[in-house]
Amino acid sequence: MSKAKTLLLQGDEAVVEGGMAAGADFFAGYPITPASEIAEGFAEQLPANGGKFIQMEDEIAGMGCIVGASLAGAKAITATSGPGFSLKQENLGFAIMVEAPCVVVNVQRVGPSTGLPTSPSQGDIMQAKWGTHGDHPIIALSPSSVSETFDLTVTAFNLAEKYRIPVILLLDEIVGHMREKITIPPADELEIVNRKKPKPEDKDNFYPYEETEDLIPPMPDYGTGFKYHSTGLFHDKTGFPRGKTEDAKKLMDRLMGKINNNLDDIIHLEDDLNGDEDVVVLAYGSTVRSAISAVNQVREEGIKAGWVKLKTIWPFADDYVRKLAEKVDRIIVPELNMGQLIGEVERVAAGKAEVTGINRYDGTLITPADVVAEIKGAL
Amino acid sequence: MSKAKTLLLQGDEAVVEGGMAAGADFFAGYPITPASEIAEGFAEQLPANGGKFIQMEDEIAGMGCIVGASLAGAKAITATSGPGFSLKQENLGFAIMVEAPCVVVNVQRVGPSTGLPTSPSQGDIMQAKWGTHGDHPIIALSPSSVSETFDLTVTAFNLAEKYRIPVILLLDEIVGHMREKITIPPADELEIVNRKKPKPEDKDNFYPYEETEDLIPPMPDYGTGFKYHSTGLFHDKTGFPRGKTEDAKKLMDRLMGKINNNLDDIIHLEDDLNGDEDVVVLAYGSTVRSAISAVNQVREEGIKAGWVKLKTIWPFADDYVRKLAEKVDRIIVPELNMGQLIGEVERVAAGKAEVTGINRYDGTLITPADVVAEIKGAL
Amino acid sequence: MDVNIDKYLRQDKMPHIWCPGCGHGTVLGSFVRAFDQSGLDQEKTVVISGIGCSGRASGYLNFDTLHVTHGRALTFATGVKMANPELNVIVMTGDGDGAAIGGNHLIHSSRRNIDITVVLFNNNIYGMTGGQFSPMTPTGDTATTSPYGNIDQNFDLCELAKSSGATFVGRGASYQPRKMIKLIKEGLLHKGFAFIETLTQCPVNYGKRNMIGGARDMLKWQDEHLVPDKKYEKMDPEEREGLISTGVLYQVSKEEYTDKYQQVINNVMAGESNE
Amino acid sequence: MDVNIDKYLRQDKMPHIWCPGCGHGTVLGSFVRAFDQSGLDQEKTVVISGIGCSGRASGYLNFDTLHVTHGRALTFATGVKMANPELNVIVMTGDGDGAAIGGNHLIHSSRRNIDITVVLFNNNIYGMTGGQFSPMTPTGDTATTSPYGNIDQNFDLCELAKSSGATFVGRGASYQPRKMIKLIKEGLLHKGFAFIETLTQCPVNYGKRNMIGGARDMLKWQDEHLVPDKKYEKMDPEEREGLISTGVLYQVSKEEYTDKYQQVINNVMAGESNE
Amino acid sequence: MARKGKVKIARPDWCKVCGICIEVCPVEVLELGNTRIQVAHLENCIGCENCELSCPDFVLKVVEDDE
Amino acid sequence: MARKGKVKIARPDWCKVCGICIEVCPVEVLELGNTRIQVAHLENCIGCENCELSCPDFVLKVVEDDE
Amino acid sequence: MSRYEVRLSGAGGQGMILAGIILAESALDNDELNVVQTQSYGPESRGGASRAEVVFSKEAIDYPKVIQADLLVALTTEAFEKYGDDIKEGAVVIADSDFIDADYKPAAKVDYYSIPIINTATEEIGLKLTANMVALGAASHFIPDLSEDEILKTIAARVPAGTEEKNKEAFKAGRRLVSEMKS
Amino acid sequence: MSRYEVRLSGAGGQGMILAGIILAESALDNDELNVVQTQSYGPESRGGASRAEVVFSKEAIDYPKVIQADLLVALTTEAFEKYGDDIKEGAVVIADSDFIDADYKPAAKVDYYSIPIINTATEEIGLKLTANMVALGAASHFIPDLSEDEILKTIAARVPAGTEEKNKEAFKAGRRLVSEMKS
Ligand SMILES: Cc1ncc(C[n+]2csc(CCOP(=O)(O)OP(=O)(O)O)c2C)c(N)n1
Ligand SMILES: Cc1ncc(C[n+]2csc(CCOP(=O)(O)OP(=O)(O)O)c2C)c(N)n1
Ligand code: SF4
Ligand code: SF4
Ligand code: SF4
Ligand code: SF4
Ligand code: SF4
Ligand code: SF4
Ligand SMILES: [Mg+2]
Ligand SMILES: [Mg+2]
Repeated sequence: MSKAKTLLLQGDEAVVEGGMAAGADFFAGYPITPASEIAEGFAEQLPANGGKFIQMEDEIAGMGCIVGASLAGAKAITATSGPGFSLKQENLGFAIMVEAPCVVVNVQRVGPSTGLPTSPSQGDIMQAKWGTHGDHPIIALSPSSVSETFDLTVTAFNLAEKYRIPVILLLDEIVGHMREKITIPPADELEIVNRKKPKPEDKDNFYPYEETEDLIPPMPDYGTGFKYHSTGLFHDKTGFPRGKTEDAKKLMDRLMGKINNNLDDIIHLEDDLNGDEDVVVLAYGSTVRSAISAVNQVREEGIKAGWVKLKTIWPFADDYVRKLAEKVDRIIVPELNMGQLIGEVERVAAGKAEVTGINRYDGTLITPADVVAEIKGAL
Repeated sequence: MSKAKTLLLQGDEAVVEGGMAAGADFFAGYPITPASEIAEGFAEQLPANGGKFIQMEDEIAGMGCIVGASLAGAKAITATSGPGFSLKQENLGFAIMVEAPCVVVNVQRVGPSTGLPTSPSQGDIMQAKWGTHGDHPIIALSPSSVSETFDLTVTAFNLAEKYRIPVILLLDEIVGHMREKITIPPADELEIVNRKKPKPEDKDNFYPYEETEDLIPPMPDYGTGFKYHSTGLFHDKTGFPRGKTEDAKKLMDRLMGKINNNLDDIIHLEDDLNGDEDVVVLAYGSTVRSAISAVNQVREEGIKAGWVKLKTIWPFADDYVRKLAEKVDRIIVPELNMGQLIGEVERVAAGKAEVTGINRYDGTLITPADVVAEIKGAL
Repeated sequence: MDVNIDKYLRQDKMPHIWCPGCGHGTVLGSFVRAFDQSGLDQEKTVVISGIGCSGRASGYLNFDTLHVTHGRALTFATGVKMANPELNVIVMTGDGDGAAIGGNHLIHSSRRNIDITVVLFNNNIYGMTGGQFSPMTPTGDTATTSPYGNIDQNFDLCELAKSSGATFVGRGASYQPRKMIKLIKEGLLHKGFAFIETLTQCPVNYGKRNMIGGARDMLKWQDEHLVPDKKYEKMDPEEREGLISTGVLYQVSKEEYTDKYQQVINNVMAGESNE
Repeated sequence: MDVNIDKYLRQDKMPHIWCPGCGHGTVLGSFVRAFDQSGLDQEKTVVISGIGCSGRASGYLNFDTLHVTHGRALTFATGVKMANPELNVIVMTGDGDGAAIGGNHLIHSSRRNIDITVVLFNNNIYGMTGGQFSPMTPTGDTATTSPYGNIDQNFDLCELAKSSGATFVGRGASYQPRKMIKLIKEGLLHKGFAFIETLTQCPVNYGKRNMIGGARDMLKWQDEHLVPDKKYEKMDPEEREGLISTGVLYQVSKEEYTDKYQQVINNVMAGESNE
Repeated sequence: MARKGKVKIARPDWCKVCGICIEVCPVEVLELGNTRIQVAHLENCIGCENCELSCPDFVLKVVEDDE
Repeated sequence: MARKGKVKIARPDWCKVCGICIEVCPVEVLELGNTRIQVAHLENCIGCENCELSCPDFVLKVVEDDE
Repeated sequence: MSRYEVRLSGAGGQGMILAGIILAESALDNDELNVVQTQSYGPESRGGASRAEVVFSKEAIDYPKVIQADLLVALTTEAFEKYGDDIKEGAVVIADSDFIDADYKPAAKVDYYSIPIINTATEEIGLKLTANMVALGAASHFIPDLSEDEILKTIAARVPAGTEEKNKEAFKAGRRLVSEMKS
Repeated sequence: MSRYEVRLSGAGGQGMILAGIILAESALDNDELNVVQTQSYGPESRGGASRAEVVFSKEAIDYPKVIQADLLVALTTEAFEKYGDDIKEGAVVIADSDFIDADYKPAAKVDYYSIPIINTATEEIGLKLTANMVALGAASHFIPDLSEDEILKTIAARVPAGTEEKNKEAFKAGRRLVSEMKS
């Protein structure tokens, strides 16, 4: 894998390629449309590279399994769609608590419930942040093309390892199933991050959940002699619950802080703005493609429009959007749902820019024409 | 039960009393602190009144079971706390899809994960809306006292039956476990709503998911000869999937519409405002109590303050809060979490009023003094 | 056969979506014939199914029908039965739906001996999602998620149900529709938890991938491997190797769950009024 | 006993939080003694537990330990074992944790025959949450959620594990610590899925409510009801009524899951390099 | 269980030409057409109902001779 | 499995006075105090270790006479 | 009386929560008096410090917990240390004389009663489990607007059948311990 | 070429998605040409109408689906009815002459080819399953910037081992069907 190779791949397959490139050596999961191809790809590729694949009895088990593997030292990933993502929520919260790096892919189909299993949606955007009970940090990324899927899968692993947190990769069915040409860079051109591990000599004075300066405690593999404890209960630096109020606050502040102190590193977005925009289309996932197309179209007609592509959905790009709202008149948020991330945009815009949505929730796509119409609609 | 009776009850026990008063005849669930008393209460009271209690193998099963019971004609309820609430999410979405009236109680403890099982929290507020995948309507209520718990349990059943939707009752551990005097009104003084049923003669021309004028199709009990189909897939009025785009949109619009067309009936809140407030404390659940206490205190000092108590959390009181924001300088949102519902307040306030939070997420309460300090802090 | 199966089928939903040669249709046919013979009241019957090709069965059946989440049919069924014990409650599930994600509900429903009849369509594969291996895929077979051969052992579901407390356990096969009809009928009439595994062929996602071939070949395979339960019982372990027994494998009579609960209600209510 | 059990206990976490007379401590003691005798490497051992009083066990044990969500210990354990088959992986669970909410993982882990040793603390009740009935609460007993007597049948967990594919199945009891030590030791040394049910008393939430009494009375009860497996096997069904057998109930040798997977890896990688 | 009667293609449109009926027929009666099953040798039919009970698609029915 | 030795209250602080050790002791050695177990008749002890292995709280230990 | 705050504390299993419930329930038929009872305990519902709180008021009770206790009862040193300082100036503090060091120097000026609660239960009543009722008896002295009879009636209704007399006896003994000191 | 949109439609199981994939993959080594392939199908992945879409462009392809087809292939009436109108003016439409009524009146002015696709596969090639390759061959005529050789190479790589020749033959037969009509 030391030479670039060009392939025609589906987004789901690009997750597999990205995972393998990032050093994934463990997959556990349960099949579900439209994410099954990810499991199938790993089932084939992992053992061929000395890694492990296991199909579990359900999604709950798949999530538990990758957290166990992660603690044992693996770079672990699972993939599912809405119904399975709902089932994973409890163990996802556990992973956040014990700070187990891992990647959870959700190839979104139309919900709620069984919904439209083979149609695209961006309906689980808010669930990615709020699906598990209690406050908690989360990182969620969403690609808009097959090669971005590869890239963001690598990024997902890197962020997971760096910040000791599960990272959610939100594809939509379109990105998951569409085929595009993708050039996979040679292994040595990729930046791969691995979790920080404690030194063997630190064994005697080791606190697995210590408040280190960067708030991210080093993480030993099981079986390397650290003999430490992890729990879903609130705990202090030793990993054990003491039942003290201060511990709870300290833990939550650290868990949030390790993410919030590094927003620049975590929030990835792209934009095409000239600085004089009247209207900006802010989109993510496959919808970005129509946004770009529409903006290019209206610009030719002299309309001052621009686009923003969010690659990181959570944490939300508060600062960026706040500044954007101060500069432009209107922000359009096209979404394949009834209006989810638009709530965040409205919150942050705080009345400084008008915010309108374009929404489809019937399994069909938002077209460039839809976006053009909305751009022109209020001019 | 034809005379009022006064008791000293816990909030959890008031759920049982409220449920029995509302006509609940089925409970299925799985024990969990701090909600187990609800199961225990129903285990005792239901068979004594000809109803049924069943302890299932887990929370997923508990949720499935009450939906089945509901479709068979029962007024069904389940109760859990954070970890169990996470597990129920998939079947909760199903209940929304097949429009099965039922009540889901979540006595919130501190999360994420196992967290602090015996300490109070309001950490599952956003999860109540976004926990299951896909867009969907939901109703969530949250009481601040034991007698309000009784009342809102009755309301929860009534709304569930009226709108054919699962209603979530969000207690916090304080409300769930605190004991207060409560006077239970005589049965004939309570307004009890029962689901609309089709007439036997409608059998031949029956569409179980018809778009009736009120958007709420009548619901037959199983075994009464209607022989109809329900599914978690998108479906048309016949209950069957046709795989058509129009059907998906129509279904979603109806599901949302039946709630959004009736916000006045669904949104319950109380306030104490003189109309000249500089600052208003907007709270829900046990936190309301400190808000009231604090407002009373500062008013004595001549500060123009008021309070709002949300009893309905979802759908959020957009209109009310929007108007409020136009009138006051500042809205304070105290929450036993890291700031959840405040996001909605900010979104709706849209910069028209300053919005600040008071947040505790360590299992301790927000005191009146905390609220007083925040009120005075920015004067 | 002298039955009006049309009565039990939703004609307007036919032909069904199952692939050519899929055994699920044969099981469905056996079910409606068995139901007719059982004499049970169609209007007092609820059929509940999970997600999968097999899960589509409920949609074709002219009863009150419920097509629920993957693996959870038994939980909904338990609610229906508890809420109204007069109803006949039938669960249709797959080997993935019922034995993978739904395994826990299977053993607990068995344990409770609640009066539900389960028809599990065992095609040894996840059909609907395109051929991933299931807990019933034989060791060594290939599936989309076991490209190098499945290393999992598979369950003996009938044993599992029995050891969990089911009071009626049987196995049928699409190659033996007559026997299957009789079996399902007995299961329907059994008071208590009745578990019926039916062997059915998925030519598309199992047979072809595993060199057994198409539907006809898969039926031949059944012909070569099925043994009546009576005969099976008399064989020694070596002889049994690779063979599968069909028929009623186990039946005992034990008090049923909703009956027991009614007893509790009666006692408590009597007790109360005595106070 | 000539073992330094201190080495395996986190001294600073003691005394443990279990109630006076709780049998969980005796099981924990038997485990550490068994572990010592097994000769396994403490540093290469991971203990994983779920939620419940029994789930607290991992916190007292001086290994890599993981205290997970309710009922899911086996799923995490499977991940640990798969990721690093060199580790000894032990699951500590309760009758609620392991047999109610966690029942599916128990049967599927058994089915896979993955090399994990399960110690299930069966106190016939949900201890930690205050005494709701569990799938192991005998029919008729009262619990906070069965105030009028439990109508559920209970599982024979050893049968369940066996019929799901476990290759080592045994039952121990807090009244027989010596036997339990031996049993756990054998389970630890068994290659494959080892399921060990241990009978332990919960005087607070089970014994007192069901008129058995306190810890001492509950041990007397065990004394009256336990029978060695060898003896039990020779009894006829009527004699067995009400009695419980302890000891190694079942053991066979079958290829283990992670070994099989390693074989797949070896084959595939060899195949690849041959290309 | 056979009774007096012969096979009839009761619902030709539902046939998916899987050939199962042919497989289970003890005599030579049925043949596969391009889009549906065909009765080639009705005279051979002994009315055993194997095909009716095995057809996954409810296509075949054994009917009284005089039906 | 008994060996030369007698019971010792190795960790008196951990005792929860549950009485299990008394239940399993074949002879009369131990007695319950108010907050912890007490050795009342050490002379009776045969060093059988029943109490050590049964005590849920790791309180007791049979030690060599000369320890 | 605008607000009277009582905190009963001890180790898990000592029954202080039941004492709190009984105290609160005693106000049930007292139409003038509002009451809110809360508690806190660890996950294990045994061991560790546990406390019950009861707030009385003739007005509506908003904040449900004790802000600064008017009356604190402590049965263990741990409980005493945890809650001993969180009291009003002039509060009543009742501590078990046998289990809590006598050299306690409260931060605020308090009315301090060191009495043998547990020993009274064990020796005088002969049932250690009634220590909570001894404590309740002692506390009852100080609670405004609540009569001894109201409490005794509630005790009879709430304690396990068969133990009513013992518990009432314990209550009276506790009450006596204080009256003797006061007199 | 700014954007050339192809839609291949038929019943589930007729292999039109594979045809789409092959078409898209044929552009893999063509550095000038971007390509995006999508599909849609029902939950059962068989029966019903199914379609594959391939968009080619020398520029970046934003919107991934066909907006208005430049080229439509339809094997069944159902597919034809569903997609027949959603085409550009002057688009190429290829329909199976044996399965689709000839009296089709397209809304826009189209270049209409009614050819015996399935029958060619069954009769000429002797393998019904190769109808998708016949269709692809016919379609290949019209796609700018993509050579017959590139497609043939991809067919060989993508179809099941052992069937390469039959499939290539089918492709060529399809291509011939059109050339014959054009000439
Ligand atoms: C929670 C959840 N997980 C996964 C799926 C995807 N899924 C649908 S059907 C199925 C398997 C069906 O297999 P089986 O039960 O054997 O039925 P068959 O199709 O073989 O008849 C799966 C995994 C789902 N719909 N929901
Ligand atoms: C998802 C979830 N459901 C329920 C609970 C509550 N809960 C904690 S422990 C427990 C039962 C424990 O019983 P068992 O496993 O028998 O352990 P024991 O306490 O008896 O040792 C329950 C229901 C939980 N923590 N998480
Ligand atoms: S995929 Fe298999 S199980 Fe599903 S319908 Fe087709 S043949 Fe039947
Ligand atoms: S509640 Fe029961 S199981 Fe839990 S520690 Fe106490 S005695 Fe043991
Ligand atoms: S079995 Fe039925 S569907 Fe199959 S070929 Fe025969 S008639 Fe047609
Ligand atoms: S009835 Fe019997 S003999 Fe006649 S066609 Fe059918 S299978 Fe053949
Ligand atoms: S068994 Fe242990 S804890 Fe119990 S009384 Fe004896 S020494 Fe104390
Ligand atoms: S060692 Fe044996 S004899 Fe000695 S005290 Fe312990 S149980 Fe009794
Ligand atoms: Mg299957
Ligand atoms: Mg237990």
